[in-house]
Amino acid sequence: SAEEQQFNDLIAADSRIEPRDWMPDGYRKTLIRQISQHAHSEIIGMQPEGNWITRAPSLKRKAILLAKVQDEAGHGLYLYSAAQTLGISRDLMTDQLIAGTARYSSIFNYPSPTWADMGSIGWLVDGAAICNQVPLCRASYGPYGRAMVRICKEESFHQRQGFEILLELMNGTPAQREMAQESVNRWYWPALQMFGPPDDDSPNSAQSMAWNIKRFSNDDLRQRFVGMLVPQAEVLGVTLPDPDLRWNEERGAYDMGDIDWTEFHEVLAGRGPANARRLQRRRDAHNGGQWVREAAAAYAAKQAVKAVA
Amino acid sequence: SAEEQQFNDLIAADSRIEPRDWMPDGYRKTLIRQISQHAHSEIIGMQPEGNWITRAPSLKRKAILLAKVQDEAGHGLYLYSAAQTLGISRDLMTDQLIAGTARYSSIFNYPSPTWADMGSIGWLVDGAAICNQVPLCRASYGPYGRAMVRICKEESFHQRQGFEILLELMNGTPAQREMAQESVNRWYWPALQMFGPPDDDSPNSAQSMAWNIKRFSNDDLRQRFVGMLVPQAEVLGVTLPDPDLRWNEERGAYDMGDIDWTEFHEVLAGRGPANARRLQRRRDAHNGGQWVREAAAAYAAKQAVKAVA
Amino acid sequence: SHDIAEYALWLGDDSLVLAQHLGWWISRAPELEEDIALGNIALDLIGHARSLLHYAGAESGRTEDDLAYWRDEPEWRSAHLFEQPNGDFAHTIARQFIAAHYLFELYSALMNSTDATLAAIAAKAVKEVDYHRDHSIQWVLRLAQGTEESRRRMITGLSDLWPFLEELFVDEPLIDRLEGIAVRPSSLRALVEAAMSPVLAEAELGVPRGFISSGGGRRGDHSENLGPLLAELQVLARAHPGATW
Amino acid sequence: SHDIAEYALWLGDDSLVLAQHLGWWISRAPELEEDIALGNIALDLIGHARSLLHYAGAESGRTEDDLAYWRDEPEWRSAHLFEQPNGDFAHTIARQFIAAHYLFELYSALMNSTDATLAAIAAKAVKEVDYHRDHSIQWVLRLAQGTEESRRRMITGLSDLWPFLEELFVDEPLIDRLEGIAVRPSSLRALVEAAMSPVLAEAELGVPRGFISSGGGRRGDHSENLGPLLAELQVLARAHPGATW
Repeated sequence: SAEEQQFNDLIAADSRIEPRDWMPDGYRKTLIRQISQHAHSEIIGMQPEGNWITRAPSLKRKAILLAKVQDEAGHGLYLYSAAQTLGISRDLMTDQLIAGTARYSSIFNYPSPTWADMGSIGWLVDGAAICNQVPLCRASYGPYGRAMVRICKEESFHQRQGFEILLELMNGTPAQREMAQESVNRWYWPALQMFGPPDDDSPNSAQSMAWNIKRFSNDDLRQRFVGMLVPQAEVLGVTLPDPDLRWNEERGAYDMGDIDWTEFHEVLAGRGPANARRLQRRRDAHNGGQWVREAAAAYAAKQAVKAVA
Repeated sequence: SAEEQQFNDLIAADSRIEPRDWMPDGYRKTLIRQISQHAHSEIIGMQPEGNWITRAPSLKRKAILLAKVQDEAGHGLYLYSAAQTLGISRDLMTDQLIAGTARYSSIFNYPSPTWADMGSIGWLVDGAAICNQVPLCRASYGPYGRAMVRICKEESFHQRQGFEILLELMNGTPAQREMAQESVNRWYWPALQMFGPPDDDSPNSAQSMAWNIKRFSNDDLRQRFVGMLVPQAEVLGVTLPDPDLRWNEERGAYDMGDIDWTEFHEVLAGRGPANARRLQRRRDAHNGGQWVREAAAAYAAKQAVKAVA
Repeated sequence: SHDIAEYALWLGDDSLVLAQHLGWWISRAPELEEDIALGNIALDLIGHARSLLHYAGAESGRTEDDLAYWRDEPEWRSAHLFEQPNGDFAHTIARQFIAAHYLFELYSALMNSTDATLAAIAAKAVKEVDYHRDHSIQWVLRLAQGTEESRRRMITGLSDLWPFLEELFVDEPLIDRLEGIAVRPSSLRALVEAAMSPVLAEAELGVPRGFISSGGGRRGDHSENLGPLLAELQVLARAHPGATW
Repeated sequence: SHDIAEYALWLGDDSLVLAQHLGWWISRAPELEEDIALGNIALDLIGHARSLLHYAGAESGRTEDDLAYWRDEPEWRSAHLFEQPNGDFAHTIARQFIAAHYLFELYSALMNSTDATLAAIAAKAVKEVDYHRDHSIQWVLRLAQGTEESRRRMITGLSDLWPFLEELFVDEPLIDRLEGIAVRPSSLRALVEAAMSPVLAEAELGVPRGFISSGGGRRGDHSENLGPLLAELQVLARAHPGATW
């Protein structure tokens, strides 16, 4: 069709698709899935860090952490808005999240037992997110790409803050250094898993790349991430917990040990350490706030009637 | 009337009135007021001590404290039962408590900011309660007297535990000793107020004494209490915060400083430090448990139907 | 002076304790917009607390963190209102409604303090607190006139928090020693009441009657909520004496 | 031996953490009879914890209080089930239902331990845990078949707690080193399931499906609830190092 041709032309020219433009069903569905999943990740991702707001060890860190978790709520909002432009409602997305039928980044099913995790989440988890997201700023769907621009700016700020938390710890007491290393040990592999399965096991990637949603393969991004981490780890003085990690002169890249994909799939299937609690918290907040949202809606309706009268 | 004569004879003989016996309206009302007030005091009195169950500084103390607070719930139950024999329902008493129309001992409107308060509450508050309650074991109304016998046994155990807590503190570090003395300073005067206003300002006392409910005047009981405290305070090594307290050889009793009845009446009138929170907690527990009690009742009704069928 | 430092503690502790409560809501609010709004308010309050504790500590060579993490309960100066637990959303809003009205009038007056630091902190804070006040007013109206349930909860929340208003207007002896520097608490009563009154009228809410808490926070006598709050606030810092973060 | 001490910690920490949660209900239960019942259960559990921690510490010269108050989170050995928050009454009952069934089968088997101390502790505990089990069963039946609301809450509570059952049946390497002394967790699965099954059937409750928590408590990897719980549990003791109470 002419519409389809126009869509293909826009993609071929690496131009932006906007909400009013015609788009194939598959494109729309892929984007809805990806954007809502991303939004859910921001929202669920508030929890492991929210866990330390009340216990942050200095007022400065408390303020920074609070601001960061709040930014995540903001990211969730932008992304839900972007998804809404594709014709799905925020209520439906919320319902899917609470029902456990929607996905979010599996990394947030790990708990944050120590303060150092605030560093590791910033440095490793946000770091991986940035590697994933920077190319998405050029995603073919306009509202998504623009949301990502705004988000990426804040994420790189968050990553630097995470790095600083770890740096303070590594420059601190022996107990602080141990706390930092132990935390990096726990988050390193799950962070690598954030890029998704190896390329030869990633069936949807090709189509996403053809549509200019995805720009680089999972393994490429993972490689880029590790390349970024190694010098930073040296500055920090932490050891990345991969004995097989070494520079391969020939490939001009780091060789890595094998990722435990069994664990990845276990967590994805709902058998991680914190899956149940993450959704329970979200559900309780949502259901517990039902009466508040109803009140706000009823009040708004009454005000609208008054305005007319 | 013959019934009235019989009642008066029983009182004159210092015998017991039982639920099936005729009794004057005033007697019944006085007892309902006094017993339910006493029951409410046990229930509200769980709060200042419940405050430290999660933070008790040793497992032994945690167990003892838990058992004590639980005993208070038990006392509340006996006393509500005793009041019920006079024709008032537990539901009504609970409603009166929550609505703020029933009284309870004003002492429980003070907070318990330190662990030493677990000692002072036991030693001073339970101590004062015992002085009040031991004579009530001979109260003319049978169910009340019998409840008091059981309660007094446990109370004197609680008082000893409170004394032991303070003794450990006074034998402990300087910070512990300071904690103990500071706490005794806070609780001493409110404990003296537990015996009620001075005799010349206590209008209902005469009738209660005539009915063999009350056996000693407020001031007599207060004097007896202070007489008991002074040697115990010496053993503890704490100072009772009354510079005017001294032995009066002539009277064979201790002279005391003036009690601040203004504060007493302020707290009684709802202007103490914790009145609002005490009732709020009780109300929230009661209302929050409504669905549980409804479920239990519905289940019992269904089981009863099944048993018949 | 020591007196000014003490006064700065009063104000700083109020804000820090309130922020500590509000921080709990992040990831638990009734809607995402409220996660953000309550987070903003908490952030503002931490900002005020940091300025005030920094100023309070300067005289004795203590940092804001020395004061926040290493004082025991009797050394805290927060008023009981700020110590009250979050309760349900209506309780949190009722606490915000009273707190923000008080803080707005307080900082408005404190801008005229002869102490330049306090005046500067107040001038910055008053704008933020004005937003907090507006936020709470909007929710008081919504909840009071939304549904039957929300109205019931708003009435309960307001009457549960109202007893703690009185303490905010008590002139402790410290105030006499800070003439022109501190704001006299009793002077705020009429202003606070006058500002809340039209909102309560529009919301068709009566002024709650009944209990009045005698308070005592300024003298270190706190409600039972402060102890557990400090346990959580201070636990990590105290596990690592001398560490920086 | 060190291994036996470690095993005693597993059991002691489970009981202590659960008791700490249950203690919160005292003065907050739906009826006075439940204040007393939950208090009794908490008391029993503290008793078990004290015996077990006393035994665990003997080898290294540490007292029950050294272990309860001076271990940091990674040194705790509680399973995640016991760490889960009280939630509403149905959550507390669901946690009790699973915990008491597990503990009953555990202690029943542990009575046959070749370690005389563990066997003796188990023999005493099993009778008390039998009462806890009965208490939870009565409430599961009442809530599941009481009102519509209570049934809805019971179903939610059970499905929120069920993910934490699995961890209780994991055979950590320690177990291989304690043949005849410790109870093999995997051996309890069938017994626990068989005991719960008729209750769930009578209550017309299905076995919840969905999440399974991977746990890790026995290795010191805890849920996010443990940190704040320990902050409150330990705050006073840690403020006074070396003091006795």
